Amino acid sequence: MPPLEETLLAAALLLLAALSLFDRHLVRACSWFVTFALVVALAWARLGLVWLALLELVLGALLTGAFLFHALGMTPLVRRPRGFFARWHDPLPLTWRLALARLLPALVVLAMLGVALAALGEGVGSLRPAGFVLLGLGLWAFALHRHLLRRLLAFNVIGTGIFLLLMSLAEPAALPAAHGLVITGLVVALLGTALGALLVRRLEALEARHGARARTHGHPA
Amino acid sequence: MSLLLALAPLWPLLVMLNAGLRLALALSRSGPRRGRPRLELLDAVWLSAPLPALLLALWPGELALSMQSWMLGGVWQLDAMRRPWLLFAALLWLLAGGYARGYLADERRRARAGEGTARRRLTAFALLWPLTLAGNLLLILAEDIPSFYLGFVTMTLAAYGLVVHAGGREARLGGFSYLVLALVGEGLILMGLLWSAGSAEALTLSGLRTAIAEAEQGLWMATLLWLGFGVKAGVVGLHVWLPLAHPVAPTPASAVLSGVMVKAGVLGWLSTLPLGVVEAGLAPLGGWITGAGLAGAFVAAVLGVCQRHPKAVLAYSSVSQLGMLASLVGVGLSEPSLWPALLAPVTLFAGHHGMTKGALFFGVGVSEHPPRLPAWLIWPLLALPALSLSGALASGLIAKSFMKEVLYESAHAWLLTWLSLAAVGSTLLMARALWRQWRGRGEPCMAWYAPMPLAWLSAVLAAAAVPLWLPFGEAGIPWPAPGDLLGLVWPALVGLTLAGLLLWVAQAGSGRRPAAPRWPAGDLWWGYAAAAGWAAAGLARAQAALESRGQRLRARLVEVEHRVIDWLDGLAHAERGFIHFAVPLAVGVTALLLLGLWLG
Amino acid sequence: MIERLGLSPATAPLEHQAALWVVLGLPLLLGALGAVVRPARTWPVVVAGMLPLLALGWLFAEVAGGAGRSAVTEFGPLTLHWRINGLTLLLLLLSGVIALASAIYAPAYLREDVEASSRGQAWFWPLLGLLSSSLMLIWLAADLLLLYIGLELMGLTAVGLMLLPGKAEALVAGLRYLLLALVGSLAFLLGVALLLGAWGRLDLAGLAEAAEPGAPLWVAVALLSGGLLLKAAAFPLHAWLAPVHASAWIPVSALHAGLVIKASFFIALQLWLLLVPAAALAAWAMGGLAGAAVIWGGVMAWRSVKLKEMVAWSTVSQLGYLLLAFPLLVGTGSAVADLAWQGTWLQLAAHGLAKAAMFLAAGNLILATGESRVEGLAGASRRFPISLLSFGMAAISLVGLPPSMGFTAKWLLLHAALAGGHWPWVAVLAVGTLLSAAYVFRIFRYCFIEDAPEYEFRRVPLGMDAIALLLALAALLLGLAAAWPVTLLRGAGGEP
Amino acid sequence: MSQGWLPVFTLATSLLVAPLILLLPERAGRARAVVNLAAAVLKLLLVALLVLGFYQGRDYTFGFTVVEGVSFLLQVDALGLMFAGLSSLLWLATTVYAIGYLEDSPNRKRFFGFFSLCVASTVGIALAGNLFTFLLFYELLTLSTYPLVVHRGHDKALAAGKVYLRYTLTGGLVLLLGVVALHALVGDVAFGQRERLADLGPEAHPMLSVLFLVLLLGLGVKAALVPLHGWLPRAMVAPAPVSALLHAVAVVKAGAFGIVRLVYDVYGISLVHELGLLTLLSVVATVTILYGSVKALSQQELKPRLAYSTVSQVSYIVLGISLFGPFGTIAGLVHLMHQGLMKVTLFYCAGNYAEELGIHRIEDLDGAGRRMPLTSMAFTVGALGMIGLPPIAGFITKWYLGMGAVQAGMPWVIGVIATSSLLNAAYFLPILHRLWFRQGRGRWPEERRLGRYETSAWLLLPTAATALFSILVGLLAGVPFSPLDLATFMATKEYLP
Repeated sequence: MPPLEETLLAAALLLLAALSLFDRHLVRACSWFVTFALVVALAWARLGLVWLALLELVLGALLTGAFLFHALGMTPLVRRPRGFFARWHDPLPLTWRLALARLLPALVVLAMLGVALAALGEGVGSLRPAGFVLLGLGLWAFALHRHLLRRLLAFNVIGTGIFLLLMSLAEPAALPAAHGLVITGLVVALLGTALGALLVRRLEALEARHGARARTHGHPA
Repeated sequence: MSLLLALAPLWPLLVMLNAGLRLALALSRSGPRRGRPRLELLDAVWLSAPLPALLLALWPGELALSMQSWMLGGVWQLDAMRRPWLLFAALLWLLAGGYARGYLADERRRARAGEGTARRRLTAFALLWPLTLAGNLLLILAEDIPSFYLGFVTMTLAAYGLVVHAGGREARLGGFSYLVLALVGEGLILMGLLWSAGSAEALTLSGLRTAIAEAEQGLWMATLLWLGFGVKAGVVGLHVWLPLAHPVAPTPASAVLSGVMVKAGVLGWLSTLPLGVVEAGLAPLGGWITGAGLAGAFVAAVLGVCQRHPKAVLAYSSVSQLGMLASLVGVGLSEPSLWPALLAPVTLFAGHHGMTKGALFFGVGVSEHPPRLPAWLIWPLLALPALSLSGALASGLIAKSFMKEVLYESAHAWLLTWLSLAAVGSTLLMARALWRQWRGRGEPCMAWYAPMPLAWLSAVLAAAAVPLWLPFGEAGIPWPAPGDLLGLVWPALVGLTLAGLLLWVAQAGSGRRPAAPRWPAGDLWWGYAAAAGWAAAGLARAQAALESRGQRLRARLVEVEHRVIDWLDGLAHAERGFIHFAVPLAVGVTALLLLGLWLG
Repeated sequence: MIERLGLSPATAPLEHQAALWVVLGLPLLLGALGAVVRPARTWPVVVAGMLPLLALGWLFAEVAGGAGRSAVTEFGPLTLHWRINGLTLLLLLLSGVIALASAIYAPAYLREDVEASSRGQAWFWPLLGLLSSSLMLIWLAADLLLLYIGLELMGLTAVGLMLLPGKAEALVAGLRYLLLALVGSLAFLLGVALLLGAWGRLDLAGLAEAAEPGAPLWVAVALLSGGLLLKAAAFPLHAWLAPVHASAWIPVSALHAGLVIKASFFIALQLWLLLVPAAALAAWAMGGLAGAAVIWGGVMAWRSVKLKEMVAWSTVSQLGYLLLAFPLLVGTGSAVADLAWQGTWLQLAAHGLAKAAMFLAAGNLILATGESRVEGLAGASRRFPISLLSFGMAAISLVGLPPSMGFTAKWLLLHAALAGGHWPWVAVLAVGTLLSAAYVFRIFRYCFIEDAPEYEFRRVPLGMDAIALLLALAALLLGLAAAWPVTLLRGAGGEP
Repeated sequence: MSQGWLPVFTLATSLLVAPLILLLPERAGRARAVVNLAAAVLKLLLVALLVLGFYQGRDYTFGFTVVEGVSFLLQVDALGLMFAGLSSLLWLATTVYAIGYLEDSPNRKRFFGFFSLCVASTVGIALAGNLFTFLLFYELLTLSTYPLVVHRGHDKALAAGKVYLRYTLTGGLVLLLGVVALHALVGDVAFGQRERLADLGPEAHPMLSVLFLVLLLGLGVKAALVPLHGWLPRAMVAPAPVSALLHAVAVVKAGAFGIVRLVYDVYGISLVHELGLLTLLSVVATVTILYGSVKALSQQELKPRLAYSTVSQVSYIVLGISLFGPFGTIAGLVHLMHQGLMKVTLFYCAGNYAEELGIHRIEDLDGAGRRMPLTSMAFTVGALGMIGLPPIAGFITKWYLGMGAVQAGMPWVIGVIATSSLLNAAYFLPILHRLWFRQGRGRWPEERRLGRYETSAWLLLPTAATALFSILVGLLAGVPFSPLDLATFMATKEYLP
């Protein structure tokens, strides 16, 4: 039975992730995400992975958050989102049927992963279930949303879930390798988010210039 | 002296080349637009075309020439069997050449005057005449099969140009019938030659004969060859081109056609059929040949009497005479032991018929444009070959008595009766021909020493004297015993009487339609033509049906193709699905692979 | 297979690791230099571009004669594994050549293409250097961490390069690409995590020995493959490819279609051969995907309206040929595998060269006619014979007609399929050939139209034509000279 | 080994000329002509050198390994030499012809470039020493002829090109499958190593039969065996020299040559006989011969009629092969050469009529013989040769076919030959009649007169030369080194047990 503190931390993580993924208000969702990243950093620190925590803090929380808000067109001065993110909601209506249908891929991946994890044996702590659920949540959100920013958020959440899983799976001997993987993953996540954010801004500028509101609406996929 | 042997068939070729070159030179000198060259094409060189062959035929001793590199290995030779054929062929060609010079005098004049059509015709004649001759000579001299076939084909095809010389519908019809049947014949010959030569890998005619005699299907090979050469030799049923082609061809061409070229068919039989070989087992075929020959002799006589054009009558007479000749060949097949004795009369008969028929054809032209000679001299001279042909006089009489002599003692004596009956028909035909000539006679218009009458006179004399100069065998001239004369002459007498009766009936009934029914020349041809037309129409219909079905099929295929392409274009929309469901698809692929890994 | 991949524990260590670092670092350095200098002329690029090839030559010399080399880099507690063998060298050389061709092509292209923005041009060179380096990294890497780093680096730089034109369509397509690439890397990471969790190591050689069949392995391999297939644009995960190419710059397209996709394929195939060498059924499933890719890609290429679209779709189709390597190599007898092994890498090289050449030639045609649609090519045969010739020679290799390298590769694959009695793959190869002929000759059909109206067209600099021509020639002539790459494949440590 | 380079040089003369021509500017017509002719003459000389060396017993083998188990192999044998000789001879003639024919027409650079490539492929096919090499050049031939077929660039040409590619590429693919399968079965087999297949034993016979059929199917497309002939009549839209080359030496003949190789050098005639496939082959050939002739009869234009005639004539080669025995073999081999000479003559003539008089339809040929006597004479020679009349080349073929038929115990083939000859006569003789015995309908366009003679000397010379050759190879068939001599040599020394 994991200690209470850890359970609490895991629960907070999940809650924050869910909020950042499913909050209908985009700015709020981004804020939830920054909080989420902070908690993740906390979790790393608690596990004694100080470097990782620091990186998570800088890359995951600060920079990613900055890029997310940049994508929204918000600066410390301008507090309201601009451009075509002015509409804060996902352009696709969220219906239950759709949500259920999109749940399926997430469930499939979770099932596969569950099978593998079951074969690998019990891990210690709540790191693994937390990562597992985060992964599921993120996947679901990713499948559910067409919205670019939300997908980026989902991507980050999935990534975090995988990091948690990874660290939980790694034996002490494999820790350096796991570290390496996670650090790379963090950098990739940041760069991905950054690219996405820059792209969004660029698209917005283009559309503003050409007056063409066509095609994109921020949900290219 | 084999050079002479090579020169004989090559000289006419050289003559032709010479004419062609001179023509080309003249053309290039004069240029295409400035007038036409005035050129004498039928000059002395041209006339000399058959001379080397004549010389060769008179050359004493046997000659042979073998050429390794000539086609599949050439062997040309002159032996006792070939000599008479070469001799009378060359002689007739020579005379016909001279005759042609006179016959075409009008065209030559017009050509010199620059008339295009005449020039065209004359050129064709001047070039094709030696070519035909070359083929004819080659086929006589050749011992290897390819050369023989080459000669035969060259003669056949080149003669087409002679037949259609006049132009116009009639000539085209004559030429067409000639060519179609000739090609059928070539096809049959080719089949027979290939089959029989292939069965023993023979390359020479003697090898071929042995091959047929020995081959299991020898009968079929021989039948093919008989029918193939039979086209030329006027076997009944295949004879239809003769009465169509002869009247339209220029008279000298008709003369060589009927006098020499049809004999090529007979020579073909003699060269390819294993005559005189006992073990050949071709007796049934011999019977057929005899039967067909006799049938031809009679049918042609009946049909020929109904013709109006003297040349058509003469053509039918050729069919009739060739039928008689064929019946003798048939006897040679069915009773091989008789053949050695029979060869000489057959040769004599062929030579006699060739020369006589040549003279008769010349006579047709002469009667139209008689020389300034008294009629009492001209008409008996015209009648002489006719009587000879009916076996009453001169060479005909001798040939007939010779036959009688050979056949009399044999099991085929019955044939003599039939031949005599056929001779009655021949006489009637001759009478008819003379009568038609008389009715179409013209005014005297040329000197007796002009080329035409001169050639005619020589031909009549030569024809009458064939047994004297033709080296047909070692036996010497079989003069008929005086006691047998009546037995030999009666068919002619009966024929003359019949002719007189008919004439009388016709005269009595003058004013009404002539009593004799009119048969179109070419008789069966019209039946063939109708059948062929019907078959062609059917084929065309079938092909059109096939074509339209093919077209429909193709159209449907094209339509299907279009539909498929449209469908494929429509598929591009499915691509949006791949875009939308990229992530679920990725998950699906992963799951699929996991499943595969799990199960395998 | 371990030996073929150069991962045998018996491999001798590399003497001078510096060669490795030079090969990896030089493109990066040159890229940075390019960002500063921004070459506008061709010859400096040619000169500078030779340097990485020289470095490669050094590496060749290091490896020469031996049966491959391995290297280990200690990085604190972290151990990184490298390997160099014939296959690696072949791929290194291929990527060196194609990258060089793209680089040489670029200055003239950027000058000619009026729409190329200058900001984009500044980014081009460093990204190009980064991409080359990451490709080299992937070929050389012998553990999953390095592979992950290389893969991510490559993926992100590729996205960056694709986005350079800065046009709306490019951005939209690029965004899609980015997202899918990120998804792919997540799947890859998850798979790696599982492997790490199960066996506690990431070096390929060790994993190959340690891995036992079982749920963790299977799930890990499935996830890894799923992610890699997504990045490799394998059917049905190919949807991002054609739009991304449609608006990308020509040299970038050439590089991307020629190499980037292949890197993912390379990693996937390597992992299968090491981890699940006997999974015939799954490999057959992969073969099914391959067949579908060949057909779908072929059909779409045939029906595509624009020239570049057609070339891009043909990539999807051709990747199907490569995917046939799975059923032919995994779980088959050694005779079949031997043939398929050669065939696969030859096909990879052939397609790399030919596709790059084709993109460059197509770019020349598009630049010259100013028309991106296929119809715009009417009468091109008379006006742009050289471009068309390059296009044609590349096409010959793509269709797999002799004497091209594509033909030799197809021959080997066919031989393998026939020798193993794998009739479906024979059919796939046959259908693929016909389809590729259909889409390629459709282009020519337009080019040979004589009575086309005379459009305005402009001359393309000779250099651009020459590069396309050289690449196409290489693809064409290496078909007969295939003995050389094959020797390389088996010689330097490739011998089973 | 140094001698091994001679076939490579032979190949290279035209292979390297192609890029050279493509590099020359379009306007440099004279330079192009010089290069072309020089290469053609050089190639002819090299082939002559090869022939000489071959008869002195030299071994000209050039080869290298492409990948393990697959090698590129050029080797010189009698059959290959004959085909190489034919193609280099006709290349020279056709080059001369094409220079005249395409004077002042656009895209000559492209035309001559691919033309050279096409000949290179043909020579490659001739000198190929194994199936891989053969296939290589076989496909290269497809590629290099496509631009020639669509040369005119109008809709009809492009459509024809499409059909052509559909047929030939599919055929090539089938051939590829067959060749690879054969490799999978026995590995790399050089031509002439017949025992390799024969040694497989009877249990491999079903597989071998299937493979034979697959290979035949692949080769049959180019050889225009019915029902795979559909591309041939449509490819007639190409310019006359192309049609001539396509029909006489290049494409169609490559298919027929491939079948010869397949039967004699890969399987060995004995094995094919043992497998019972010769009868099938002869039936296919018969159907093709008769079908082609009947179709030719219903064509009203000159070139399509000649095209269907090709369909028919090329199958004589196949028919000859299918007759087990020396004569059949000789017939098949010798017709490779003969058909080339005669058909090329006919196509030259058709081109001359089209170019000089603007005649495409047969009914317009009335009286053309007077306007163009030499061309018409050449045409006559070709046509009579096709019918199979002596002393022209075609007769030799027919003769040996007939002998072979009897020898193989299939006398019915003689009937086929005779029927085909009659059909040939039926569609050729009317043309000859029109040429020579009909009066022209009015004046010919005088202003089209291209040269001092009846037409340009460039056009006339090759026509006359090939016609002369057609006669000579028939008339002097018994001369050493004649096609017949070569074929006999091959049949008796190499191919028959």
